[in-house]
Amino acid sequence: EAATIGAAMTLRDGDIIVPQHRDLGMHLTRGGSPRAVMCQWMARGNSPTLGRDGTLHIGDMHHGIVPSISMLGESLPVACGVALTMKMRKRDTIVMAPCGDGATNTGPFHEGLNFASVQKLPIVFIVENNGYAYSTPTYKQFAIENLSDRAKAYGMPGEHVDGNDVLKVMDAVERAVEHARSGKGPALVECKTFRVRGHSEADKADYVPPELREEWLRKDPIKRFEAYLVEKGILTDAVKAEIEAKVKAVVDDAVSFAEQSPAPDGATVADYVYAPGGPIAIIGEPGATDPRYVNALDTRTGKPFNTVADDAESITHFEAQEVGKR
Amino acid sequence: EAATIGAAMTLRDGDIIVPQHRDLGMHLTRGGSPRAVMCQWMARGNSPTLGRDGTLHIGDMHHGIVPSISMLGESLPVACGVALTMKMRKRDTIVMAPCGDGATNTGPFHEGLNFASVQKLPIVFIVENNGYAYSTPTYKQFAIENLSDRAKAYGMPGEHVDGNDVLKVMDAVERAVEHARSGKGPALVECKTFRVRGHSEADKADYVPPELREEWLRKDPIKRFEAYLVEKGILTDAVKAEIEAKVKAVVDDAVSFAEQSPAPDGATVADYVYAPGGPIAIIGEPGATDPRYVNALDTRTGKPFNTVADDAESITHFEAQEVGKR
Amino acid sequence: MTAITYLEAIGQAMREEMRRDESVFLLGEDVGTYGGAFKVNVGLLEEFGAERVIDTPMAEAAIIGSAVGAAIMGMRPIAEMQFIDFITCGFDQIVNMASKFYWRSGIPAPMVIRGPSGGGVKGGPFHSLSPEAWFFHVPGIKVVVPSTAYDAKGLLKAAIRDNNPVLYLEHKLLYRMPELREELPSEDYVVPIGEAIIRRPGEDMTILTYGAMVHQSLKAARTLEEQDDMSVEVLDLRSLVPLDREAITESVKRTNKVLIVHEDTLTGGVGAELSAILAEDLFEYLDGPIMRVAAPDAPFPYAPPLEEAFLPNAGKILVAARKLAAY
Amino acid sequence: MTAITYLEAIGQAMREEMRRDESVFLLGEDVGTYGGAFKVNVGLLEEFGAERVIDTPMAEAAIIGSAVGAAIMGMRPIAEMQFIDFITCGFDQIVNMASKFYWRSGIPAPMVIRGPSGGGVKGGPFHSLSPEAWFFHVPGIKVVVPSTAYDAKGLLKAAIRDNNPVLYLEHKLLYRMPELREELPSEDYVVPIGEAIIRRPGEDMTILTYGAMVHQSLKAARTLEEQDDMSVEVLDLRSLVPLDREAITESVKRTNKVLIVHEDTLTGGVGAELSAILAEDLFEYLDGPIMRVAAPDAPFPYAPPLEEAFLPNAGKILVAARKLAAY
Ligand SMILES: Cc1ncc(C[n+]2csc(CCOP(=O)(O)OP(=O)(O)O)c2C)c(N)n1
Ligand SMILES: Cc1ncc(C[n+]2csc(CCOP(=O)(O)OP(=O)(O)O)c2C)c(N)n1
Ligand SMILES: [Mg+2]
Ligand SMILES: [Mg+2]
Repeated sequence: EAATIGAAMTLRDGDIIVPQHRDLGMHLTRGGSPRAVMCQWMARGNSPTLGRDGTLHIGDMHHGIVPSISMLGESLPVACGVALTMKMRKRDTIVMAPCGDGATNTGPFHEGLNFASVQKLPIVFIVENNGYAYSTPTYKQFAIENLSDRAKAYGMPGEHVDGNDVLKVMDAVERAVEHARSGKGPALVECKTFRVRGHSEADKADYVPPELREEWLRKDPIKRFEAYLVEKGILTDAVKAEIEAKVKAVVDDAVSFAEQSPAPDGATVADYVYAPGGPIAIIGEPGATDPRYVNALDTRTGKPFNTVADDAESITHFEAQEVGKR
Repeated sequence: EAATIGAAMTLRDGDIIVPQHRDLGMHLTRGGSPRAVMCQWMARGNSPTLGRDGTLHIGDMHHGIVPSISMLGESLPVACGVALTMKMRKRDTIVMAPCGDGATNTGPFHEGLNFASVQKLPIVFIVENNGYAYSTPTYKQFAIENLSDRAKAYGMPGEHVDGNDVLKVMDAVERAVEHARSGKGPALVECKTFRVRGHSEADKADYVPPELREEWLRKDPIKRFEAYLVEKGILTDAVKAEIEAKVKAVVDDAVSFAEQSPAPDGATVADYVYAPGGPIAIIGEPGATDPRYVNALDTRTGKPFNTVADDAESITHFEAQEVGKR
Repeated sequence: MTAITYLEAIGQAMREEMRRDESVFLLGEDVGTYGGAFKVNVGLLEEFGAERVIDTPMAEAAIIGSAVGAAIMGMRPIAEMQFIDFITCGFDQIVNMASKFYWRSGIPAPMVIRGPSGGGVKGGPFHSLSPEAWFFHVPGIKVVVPSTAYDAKGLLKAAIRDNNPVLYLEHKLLYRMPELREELPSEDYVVPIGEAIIRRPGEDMTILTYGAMVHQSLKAARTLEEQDDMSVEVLDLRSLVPLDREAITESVKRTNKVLIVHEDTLTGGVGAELSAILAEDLFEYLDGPIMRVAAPDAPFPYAPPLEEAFLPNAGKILVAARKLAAY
Repeated sequence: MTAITYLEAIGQAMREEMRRDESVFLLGEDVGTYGGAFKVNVGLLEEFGAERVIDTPMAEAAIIGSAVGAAIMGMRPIAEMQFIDFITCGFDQIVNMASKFYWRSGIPAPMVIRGPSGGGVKGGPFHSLSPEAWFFHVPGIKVVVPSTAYDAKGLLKAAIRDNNPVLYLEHKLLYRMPELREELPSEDYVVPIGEAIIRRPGEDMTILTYGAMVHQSLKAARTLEEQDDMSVEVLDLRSLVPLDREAITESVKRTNKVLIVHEDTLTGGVGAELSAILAEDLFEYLDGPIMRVAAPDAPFPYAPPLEEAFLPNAGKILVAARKLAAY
């Protein structure tokens, strides 16, 4: 959590994230809608994928979130294309593209980072090294100590940081963001963390040595940040209770909203395979949401994209900002 | 020439090469048949590919040459599989896998080198950095000075060397070979050279700055080695004339042999798509060439594989050894 | 001896082949310690060690490419795709490296690429693939699709012993299906690649199918017998490359009506070729149009109502069969 | 105004679209300084600069993936494969990323993937690919195949303006063919994707074909008229996805005999689907088997006698057409 949220906290409006399957925190920090997430998980007809997919592969370009696919690593070249567009349009915005330790071993990781570096693209690559790719420990995945060293193969700055310390993460990622935003090209930050639970709900993760898990549980990023806030006198029991109440409210709202949402209609199974014709807006330019553009609204539904929190749930947005200020 | 031949000179019987499109020298140094090469280029029915291919994509496993394909980079994972077999069979042989500067930007390069390193495979990767990938100069391909630095991303030793100095190449590659043979895993050597002619015969290479070409022409590896041999008193005019005569004889023999060889029979166009059934030998084990094995002979023809020089042309073999001794 | 599942049959085949032949080994993501995403390989690491049961990095081109390299050395690697969907990440190694190797060099590449394919388990767009059509169109690779525990074991053994690249498509929906539990012969056996089998003899119509759809077709055939007293023959192709043309021809010459059923999407699917073969070779024997039941031309959807609408099933087969019968 | 080649028509289409719409750009290996392996892009770098004509490293997944990323931002990238054969190295980006993007997110991915395809120029096994069948089977991507200079320009413009991923297959054998030189309209035009065209009207038989085989089919049709006084209709599909079913149906209903011709290998090729569609929808209209002329099921060979034997041509079409006519 510290890694993905800490990294996201460093971004501005106009920046775009290309989150992967572990980046729920990044989604929410950037304004992702808890209702959309719940509808997606429950495969409702009103989910961002209209029930076509059931995982965190959601997002929309107007709100700076690129929906990913299951093939890990493949999102990195896509992030390059997004950043290439920013570069062509002379923007000062950047792209943040996280991936796991496992994904750093894929061909597209290499092709993407190299292309980004040659083209001096404004991208910050975040490597969330959580010790495992599914059941595979890092020593079976690569023969180096720090994945941040992979940046050297592309001539981009790379550093690694304690991924369970949200402040350290923000600090390191801010340097990378600064580098990317100033036109110097991409930068990479490896956040060292750990997957304390199974890869998926089905996975008991009995391949993880208990003492190793214990050790990392002690480094729990949330507890640590909480302790810090308490020590600094920012987080009082009252504030904590308030926050927890808010979060609970948000989650409850999302769950009940999703539960009340309809399942998709089987009759639409062959629909939405091809996009309709018409003018396309360049995302982020003035007037890009003018309905005359085919990509202004979700043309599958004729409604606005619904991956980002609206007023009804804006509490999370506020939430994120709160945390942000501290 | 210095890079590919110098590298090949460091190998022993049982070692296997995975040459690419620039490695004619490596083929010949390892005993590749000039006649086979000529028949291949002229697409004769008796060429190693039976006229199926017309490029240097030839070889056979019994003689330690893996035929490659046009998709550059893809041979590197294949080299891993060859080395993996050597490791499983507890051999002290190694694989030598060259590739160009362009190929280092492909996904398979990354996946292959990383896998080789994790598995501690006995492979020496040779990067022939000749300044260009077709018309694309290195600065449009990657943002680093030395491709040898890419070894760091995999935790394998990497060094770079003047690729136009055959002795320096042999020296550096010998270290890498030593490393790989001793079970310490793969190593990489970048040979810096230059493609003084076009990418292919069709390419005038007018995109290369004349002065750059001039500069490299002055570094001609053959002239330099020749000068060295002369200085050392090894290469007298007599010896040189003798060698040139031999080489000419070999080439003339190959050309006329190929010219007299028949074109493939169009009626066989749908043949050889699937291998017949039967026992398969593990290449390099005693008795592996026993005809009862499906891979002992070229089952397409029922004859031995013909990619390596036979007595009729063994002169080249001898040639290579000659050079080798010096 | 107890009845085992389709999944256990696959594991058995690998274990027995690895015992029989030291050149056989397994590599892929999480195949060892974890035993594979569906635990197909449980016990193999313990019995054969990390040298022959290799946990690889997440890198399909490296997995398939290494398998090719070992295969041309005379080994018999089994490359596992964690889900067959990820085969698209190693596509070039299959179509340009493995499939053309023997043809261009005379060097055989005996290897198996296998992994969980197919839908019906809420896998969504990236974990439900039926990839056969792409490779059906690639000369040089064989493609087999077992529909029973007996075939799962017999075809995998045949694939491992074959001297060519073989794509072995196991259907994840069948992995633990109780109805598919079977007592398998205690002695060694293979199911020869290239032989279809009549799962249910019939006179009035032939259903050409394979994989999980064999069971849906049989279900439909039973209903047609009971309710329409029609006698429908169900031919399980088992092997798509090579195709058992004799078996197909023999059956269609008898029944004169053909319904083709597959789970993969319709356009450009394997069914198209089956239909084309019949429309060219058996034109005189056809008493009706050649009909196809397949998934619609869309990506594979996740939500149950969509997956239900997407996948062919006995009900949809029934409708098509009745239409064809009425012709 | 002068008659231009098929190759020049492609270059013109890109130039005009890049002038018309600043969101259009080109990326690929050696596309700029060198102008592409066949010099298709000559002059584009000079006119539009290195930001819109991007020489990339040798990395197909990066090229196609970057195109996807730019496309979802609202740009209209043209990703060039130096030879279409290398598309296999970026396969996953096409089938899982580009093709499913709109379907799963509502975000269009307007992009073109193009490159030299096809054989007949001694390209050998890795520089002669006809890749259409794989993508024909992938919902979400369109596939077009121009056979004339007019269509080369009009279809590329339509592809660039389309809001979906479009695979544009240019045939390298046609690039500089003198017979294909054509004077093109000076005003802007497109050839709408999804419309087939009758290249030669006829009554006795329909030849369904596309790409370079259109010209071989026309040649055969002329011979059949002269020597057999048969009137053969040649329908150039031009667009494989979407397919112009009306045009196909209309023609076959008139001629009642169908010969399908393509350069790609037979089994699982596009021709199989065409045949299957007819065998299902137009069964009553068929007066003979549906025949196919295509390459044999083998990799593409290099040596001239083999390439000659491998590729379909007017002679082979003639033999099949006569057989069908005699039916
Ligand atoms: C290209 C590809 N191959 C295989 C998989 C199957 N798979 C899903 S998650 C996973 C492990 C990913 O590890 P990592 O990148 O470290 O991410 P983490 O889950 O640890 O956050 C694998 C192998 C995949 N998603 N994509
Ligand atoms: C995967 C792949 N993409 C594109 C090509 C087309 N191509 C042939 S050679 C070449 C340049 C190769 O450069 P490099 O690797 O440096 O080798 P060199 O020719 O310079 O020795 C390219 C792009 C290819 N062969 N393989
Ligand atoms: Mg991980
Ligand atoms: Mg080079």
